[in-house]
Amino acid sequence: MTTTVTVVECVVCGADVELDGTTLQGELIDCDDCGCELEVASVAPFTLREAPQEAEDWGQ
Amino acid sequence: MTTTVTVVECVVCGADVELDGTTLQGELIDCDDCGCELEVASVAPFTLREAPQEAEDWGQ
Amino acid sequence: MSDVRVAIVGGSGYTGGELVRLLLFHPHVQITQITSERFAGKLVAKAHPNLRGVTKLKFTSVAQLDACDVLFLCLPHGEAAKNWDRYAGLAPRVIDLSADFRLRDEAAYRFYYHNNHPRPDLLADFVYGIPELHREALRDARRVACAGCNATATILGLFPLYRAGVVLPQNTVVEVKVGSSEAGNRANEGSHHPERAGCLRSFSPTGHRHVAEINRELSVADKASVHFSATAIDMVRGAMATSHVFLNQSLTEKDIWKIYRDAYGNEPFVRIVKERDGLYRFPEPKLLAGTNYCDVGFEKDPSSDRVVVISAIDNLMKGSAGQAVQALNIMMGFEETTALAFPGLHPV
Amino acid sequence: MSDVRVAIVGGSGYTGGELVRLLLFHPHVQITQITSERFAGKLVAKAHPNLRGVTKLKFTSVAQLDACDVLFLCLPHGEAAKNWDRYAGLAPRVIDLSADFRLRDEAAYRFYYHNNHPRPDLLADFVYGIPELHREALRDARRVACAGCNATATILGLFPLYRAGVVLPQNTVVEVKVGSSEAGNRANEGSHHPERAGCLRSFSPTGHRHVAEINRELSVADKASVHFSATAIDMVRGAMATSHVFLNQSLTEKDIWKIYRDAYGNEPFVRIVKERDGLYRFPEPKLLAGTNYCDVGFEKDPSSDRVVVISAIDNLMKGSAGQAVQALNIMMGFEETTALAFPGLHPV
Amino acid sequence: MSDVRVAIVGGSGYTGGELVRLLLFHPHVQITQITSERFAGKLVAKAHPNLRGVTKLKFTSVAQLDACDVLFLCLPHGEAAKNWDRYAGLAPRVIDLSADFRLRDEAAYRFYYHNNHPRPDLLADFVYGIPELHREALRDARRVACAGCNATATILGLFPLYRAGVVLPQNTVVEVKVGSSEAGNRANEGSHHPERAGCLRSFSPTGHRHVAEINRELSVADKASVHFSATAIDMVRGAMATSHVFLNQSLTEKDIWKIYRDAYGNEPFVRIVKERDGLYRFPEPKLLAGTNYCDVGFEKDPSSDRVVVISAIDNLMKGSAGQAVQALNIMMGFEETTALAFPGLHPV
Amino acid sequence: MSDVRVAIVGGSGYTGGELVRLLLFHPHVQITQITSERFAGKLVAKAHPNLRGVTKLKFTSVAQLDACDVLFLCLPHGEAAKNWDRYAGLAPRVIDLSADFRLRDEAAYRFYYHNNHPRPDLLADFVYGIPELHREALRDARRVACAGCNATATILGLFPLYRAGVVLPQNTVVEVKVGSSEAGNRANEGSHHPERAGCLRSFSPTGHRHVAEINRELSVADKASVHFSATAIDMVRGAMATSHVFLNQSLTEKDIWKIYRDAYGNEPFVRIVKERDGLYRFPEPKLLAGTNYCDVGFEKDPSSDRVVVISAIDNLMKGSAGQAVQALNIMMGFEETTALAFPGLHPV
Ligand SMILES: NC(=O)c1ccc[n+]([C@@H]2O[C@H](COP(=O)([O-])OP(=O)(O)OC[C@H]3O[C@@H](n4cnc5c(N)ncnc54)[C@H](OP(=O)(O)O)[C@@H]3O)[C@@H](O)[C@H]2O)c1
Ligand SMILES: NC(=O)c1ccc[n+]([C@@H]2O[C@H](COP(=O)([O-])OP(=O)(O)OC[C@H]3O[C@@H](n4cnc5c(N)ncnc54)[C@H](OP(=O)(O)O)[C@@H]3O)[C@@H](O)[C@H]2O)c1
Ligand SMILES: NC(=O)c1ccc[n+]([C@@H]2O[C@H](COP(=O)([O-])OP(=O)(O)OC[C@H]3O[C@@H](n4cnc5c(N)ncnc54)[C@H](OP(=O)(O)O)[C@@H]3O)[C@@H](O)[C@H]2O)c1
Ligand SMILES: NC(=O)c1ccc[n+]([C@@H]2O[C@H](COP(=O)([O-])OP(=O)(O)OC[C@H]3O[C@@H](n4cnc5c(N)ncnc54)[C@H](OP(=O)(O)O)[C@@H]3O)[C@@H](O)[C@H]2O)c1
Ligand SMILES: [Zn+2]
Ligand SMILES: [Zn+2]
Repeated sequence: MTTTVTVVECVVCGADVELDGTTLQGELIDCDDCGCELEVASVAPFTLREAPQEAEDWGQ
Repeated sequence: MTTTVTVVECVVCGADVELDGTTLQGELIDCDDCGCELEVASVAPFTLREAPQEAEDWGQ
Repeated sequence: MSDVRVAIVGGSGYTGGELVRLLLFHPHVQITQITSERFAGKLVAKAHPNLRGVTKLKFTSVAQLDACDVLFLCLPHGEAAKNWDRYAGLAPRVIDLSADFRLRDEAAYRFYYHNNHPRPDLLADFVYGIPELHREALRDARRVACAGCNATATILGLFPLYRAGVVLPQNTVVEVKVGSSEAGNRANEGSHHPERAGCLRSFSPTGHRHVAEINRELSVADKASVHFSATAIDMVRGAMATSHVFLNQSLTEKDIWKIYRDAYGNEPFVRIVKERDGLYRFPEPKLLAGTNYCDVGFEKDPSSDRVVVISAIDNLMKGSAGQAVQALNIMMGFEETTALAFPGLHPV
Repeated sequence: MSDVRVAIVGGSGYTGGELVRLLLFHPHVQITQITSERFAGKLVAKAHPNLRGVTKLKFTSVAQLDACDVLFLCLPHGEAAKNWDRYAGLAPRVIDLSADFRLRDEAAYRFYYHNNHPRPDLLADFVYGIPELHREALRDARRVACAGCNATATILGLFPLYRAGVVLPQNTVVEVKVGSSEAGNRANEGSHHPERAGCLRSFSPTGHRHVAEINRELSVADKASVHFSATAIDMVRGAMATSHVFLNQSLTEKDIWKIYRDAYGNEPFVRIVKERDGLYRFPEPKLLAGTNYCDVGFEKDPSSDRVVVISAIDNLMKGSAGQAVQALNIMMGFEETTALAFPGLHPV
Repeated sequence: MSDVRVAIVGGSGYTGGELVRLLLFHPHVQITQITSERFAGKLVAKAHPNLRGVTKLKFTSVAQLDACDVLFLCLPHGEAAKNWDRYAGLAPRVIDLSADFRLRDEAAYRFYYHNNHPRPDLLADFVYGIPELHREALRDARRVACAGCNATATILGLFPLYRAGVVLPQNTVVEVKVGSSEAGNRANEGSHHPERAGCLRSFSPTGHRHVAEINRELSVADKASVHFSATAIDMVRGAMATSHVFLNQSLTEKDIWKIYRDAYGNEPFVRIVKERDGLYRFPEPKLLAGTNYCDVGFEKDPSSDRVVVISAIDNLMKGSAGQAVQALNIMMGFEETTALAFPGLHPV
Repeated sequence: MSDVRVAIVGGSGYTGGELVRLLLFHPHVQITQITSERFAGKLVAKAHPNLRGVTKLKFTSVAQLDACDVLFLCLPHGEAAKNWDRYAGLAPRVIDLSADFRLRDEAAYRFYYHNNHPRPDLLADFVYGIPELHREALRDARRVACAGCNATATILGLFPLYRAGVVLPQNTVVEVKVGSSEAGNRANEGSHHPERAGCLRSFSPTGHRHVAEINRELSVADKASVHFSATAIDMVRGAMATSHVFLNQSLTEKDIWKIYRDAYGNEPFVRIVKERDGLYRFPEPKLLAGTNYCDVGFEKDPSSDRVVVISAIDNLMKGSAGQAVQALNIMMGFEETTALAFPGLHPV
């Protein structure tokens, strides 16, 4: 079985993100380049948006 | 015995440097503010110049 | 003269502990209460083991606080403002070490703290706690907002040049290196030793909150706007700002010496540190641990109009508790250096 | 393919020792000789205790050097140029880790090194050793001048933005934090542990020598001129540059990502490190100890046109010995990552 | 030979991360799964930033584990025993890095771990993972219990003397100095950087749990019983034992050299480190970071019958993950040093 | 009461600098001269940058020394004895911080210092400077030999148990961990930061010179003989002894508490530090930097007759300069804690 892979651009860093037929709307996907969590906003066509993030402050 | 104190400006940092009747030409004097070694270039009138310095490299 | 009675709220924390250490040796002060919810009823030395054998005082809870002459607030961000009326009711004079009342401008607060200020009505009441800039106002102050630690180092480093009007006020780049005690005494993933040790963590390349107070204080001649970043290093105490300013006129190093000497020649706690040789040509925070000094040095770039200004403090002293005690001394008419004479150690 | 025979001059030093460590594990290299005058006749492991049980090689003196295929020079500043003819006579290929042949411009050399260059005739013969900028030239190079360690970190951090022409080329401020191994293995007052430990030493606020090579390499689109300072911290290995650049046009973080990905997407030893959360959002030199990576990250200041670029390396690896081995691999047609695969440790 | 398929349970922790680092470069191993509940679905490099660009593997949860050839367990104390049947069902060979199956004696377990052992039925099935003592048993082992890190350093330091029967077996005093990574990757008050940095914390003057395994392993000639204490220092990786043993007969240093050479002359990962001059006369853990060596040295007290034995390791390597990989190599018939060749850094 | 006039010989060194720091704040002391040959004529702050702005005193050379009331000698080993007559001629009271006059037994000196003592005639004249053991003798002393730093920590840790006669006097094992300032301010290969940083250097597993004074002082009930070793760690100030003693009778922890309380209950500078919980259950040298405390704690091994005693000091304070000032206070009849009140910092 082959699935068609669609390449979409990460909205944060512009990296290629691969989605396929099994991808669902609302699914969360990590961008491997910038590590951001992306939400599949729509599936036909595929669009991504940045997933809401909890604030975190380890910083200092 | 009182000696007359003459106040001269440090050539490096502008601090007041005190010289008196016992000061000799060629004498080396440290500026208390910037720590530089000053040479008494002349005594009448008093003038100072920066004493030649050995290069030093503790830096790193 | 009878002793001034002071209480310290948030005394189990790092700035609070430092205040206790200082005030225990203050000849005109009596500490009446020190609060901690976690340690209520326990010896103060339980939280601050350096004070073993030095004091038998115990923590109380905030709920048990009595009236006093001066109240010090050493609380996490937001707490002082939230419970202000309660605290203000306890003492005619309040010295707050938090960020709550440092700004005067609600919009700046909103921008940097991502929140509306809970008590904008109070912002005008506070004197900003850096004595070198606000000594006269501090004499009569009833409310003091101590400066941020990184802000203190940066402002004291740059103020003379900004006041003299000799720099491009919006071109300055400031890089602060800070120790781990800046973040207070609560453990978190980021403070876990195997991760935090040996680190060079760029925790705030842009957007640091202290920028608001820095820009306000440096806007003497013209509107100032600094480019700021902060990096955490493997150090517990200390903060050092390396600031790059650009002159708007031709100046020699001697000219700059004069500007700094004019500003700080009579200051008890600012030293100009700039030597040609030796190992300590410029300020070093390790020499300042436990002291109230801010050391300031500079170097003019011979091949450009840049001056690099280096300024260092102990964040828990001149950057918070020491600054607070200096403010107390000024407010109460004590000798300004009282309880702040410790000169620091070498080697260290 | 028979092994390449290499010799290392100055092998008892820090960069030399690192070269030995790497080349002992290089499958296509045979180390024929390693020099030290102090340790001549002694086991290499005497100077580099990490190599105990790993090699039985002994040091020889420079006087005993034989011909080889590639000669690495790991000598103090000035020595390579002074005895160039002797060294060049030994091998058709020479990789120099010192500063002697990095510049092409005699005047720049004179300005930064306070001396006339002893062999200006040779300056044009050397390829500058940063593969990300000069890979093609390195393939055919006979002489390589490896870059300075701070220069390497700075250039790799800034090159993509300068090449893209998106920054004001003369407004950049660079603050480098460095470890103590940068200064080599000779003890002096400044390296005495009680003084050097815990320090934040502003050893070069202005006038650092690496500025010459940085400006040369960044002058791609326009003449570049950076404002540089360097601070020594309590770290043995590692260098990190925090660079503040100012955009000449409006760019988003995504635009900047693309510029960096274009430059480094296929580079084996440059990683773009920029994360939204976690403890290691930006480059950290401690993670790079022993590795050949240069990690580069950035943050766009939302309230100005500033971009803060953070770039980190191990000064003894990507900043010298690792860079030299990468150059060797390129020159000899080996897989570029050979002997450079160690990924570094965590926690550390 | 097709690759061995291994999975790592608890792969987001410190020993698990080290295993991943090693096995990614193991030529005969394929990592099939790595678990973490916190990071399930995320890149392994998220937890172990040294592996950025080195692997694209992602964490899975324990619930998703599939069958494999060898399962490594890197779980907190108690977890392996509690869920043993689940884990044992996944692979014919299991290597456990925890303390759960190190002892064979239920009573000793109860004494040191203050609990009844949940699965005493399994205790006899495990081979203790120190190859220098149990190599033959490891060849056929199906279950391995890797030694404690402090136990590894102590046992390897003392075993030759105990086996030779030349010491008073119950008079030995052992002082271990340890780094902060020994306690794993969960932050707590004790690991908070401002408290943990610069510390010399006597966290276990008596009663350390590793004593049980140490005494068992050293009871070769006679029943051994050591006096043990452990002190935490400002170091991330590394453990060093300073052991004071008392001879029951007159021996020269040369005699003792022979005893150690007999024991370790052919060992790939134990080096006898004892030099008359230089800076590294005895073992130093900093030189061992990332390596699988245990360095052992000694000095005979000329004015008494005491011998001081110094033994050092990287707690995450020879003290856990490296030991586990060495055991794997032995079990699977691979060259014993495979994937363990990194020699460590100098300076560092 | 007019001020006591004191001079400090060897004032550019580490113990000398610490004495200057303390005595500048001593209300009954006037420092008349401070010697350094290297820095003669320069500001004292040139050698001790912590004293910038605190004193304008300058160094003189030894040749220029005038008479004074009390002379402090802070010279390298051997110098005080060699020039004794010159120094003794300057002041009726001499406090020597070196090892020259600590022993009373020529043979012990020869054994540990590998030399005949140059002035055995003087050995009986000195009072050993630990006040907790020799307070009465110090009151009338004219010559004081301050104890070695490691000796001070060890003796104060063990003395109560030895005096009480409850231990096997020849079975004790002592492990001392020390910082780099112990070796003074001269740089050498061993103090080079890249080598000394992060180290765990077993520099004296056996044969440490302080053993002679320790055994002498502990031989109260019976002839004592300790088994001693010393390890250098990455710390500047501080020494901590972990001592393992073996009881000759059955004692509970409460019994041991009583023995320590009897010995130190009224001592201003010895604290018993032993807590059940918290991060600082036992002594920690980092808390003692700059203070004159010796903190002593202990733990009884529930499964043997061993007691582990932990004792910590600042080597430059209680271990030398602070001890010297305490001796001065006793000799001169001042309040014993004068100028020694600094409580130390937390966090640090
Ligand atoms: N650390 C620095 O370098 C530094 C420098 C300048 C300014 N400051 C500012 O000073 C303030 C204190 O900082 P810190 O570092 O001392 O923090 P900290 O170590 O975290 O201490 C905070 C203290 O506040 C108490 N506390 C927390 N929540 C409270 C509440 N809701 N009500 C009453 N007490 C509460 C805590 O005590 P219990 O939990 O025991 O009750 C603790 O004593 C902060 O606003 C900080 O921004 C800090
Ligand atoms: N350290 C760094 O991070 C770094 C980074 C980039 C570039 N570099 C450059 O690399 C070069 C070496 O630096 P390093 O840190 O490795 O220095 P180092 O540790 O001081 O070592 C210098 C080596 O040169 C030998 N040597 C000294 N004088 C010599 C002479 N006249 N003839 C022959 N051999 C001589 C020394 O050996 P013996 O005394 O035993 O004979 C020693 O092996 C320098 O030019 C430095 O600028 C260093
Ligand atoms: N650190 C050392 O130096 C050292 C040396 C020798 C032996 N050991 C032993 O090795 C073991 C691991 O130590 P460590 O230092 O690696 O610990 P660690 O850093 O705390 O890691 C523990 C790991 O176990 C996972 N985990 C925790 N609870 C779990 C559960 N109930 N089910 C499944 N996974 C769980 C954690 O992952 P998530 O939370 O992400 O799921 C994490 O990956 C311990 O038994 C320790 O005693 C450690
Ligand atoms: N460091 C410690 O922790 C410690 C603790 C207890 C006891 N002690 C003992 O205290 C003594 C001093 O130790 P330190 O660590 O302070 O040493 P240091 O830092 O090396 O200082 C030695 C001082 O002696 C001066 N000096 C050297 N040779 C001299 C000579 N021939 N004549 C006159 N002055 C000379 C030096 O001054 P110039 O070179 O500038 O003239 C310097 O001021 C030693 O005997 C040491 O064993 C040290
Ligand atoms: Zn992305
Ligand atoms: Zn001057």
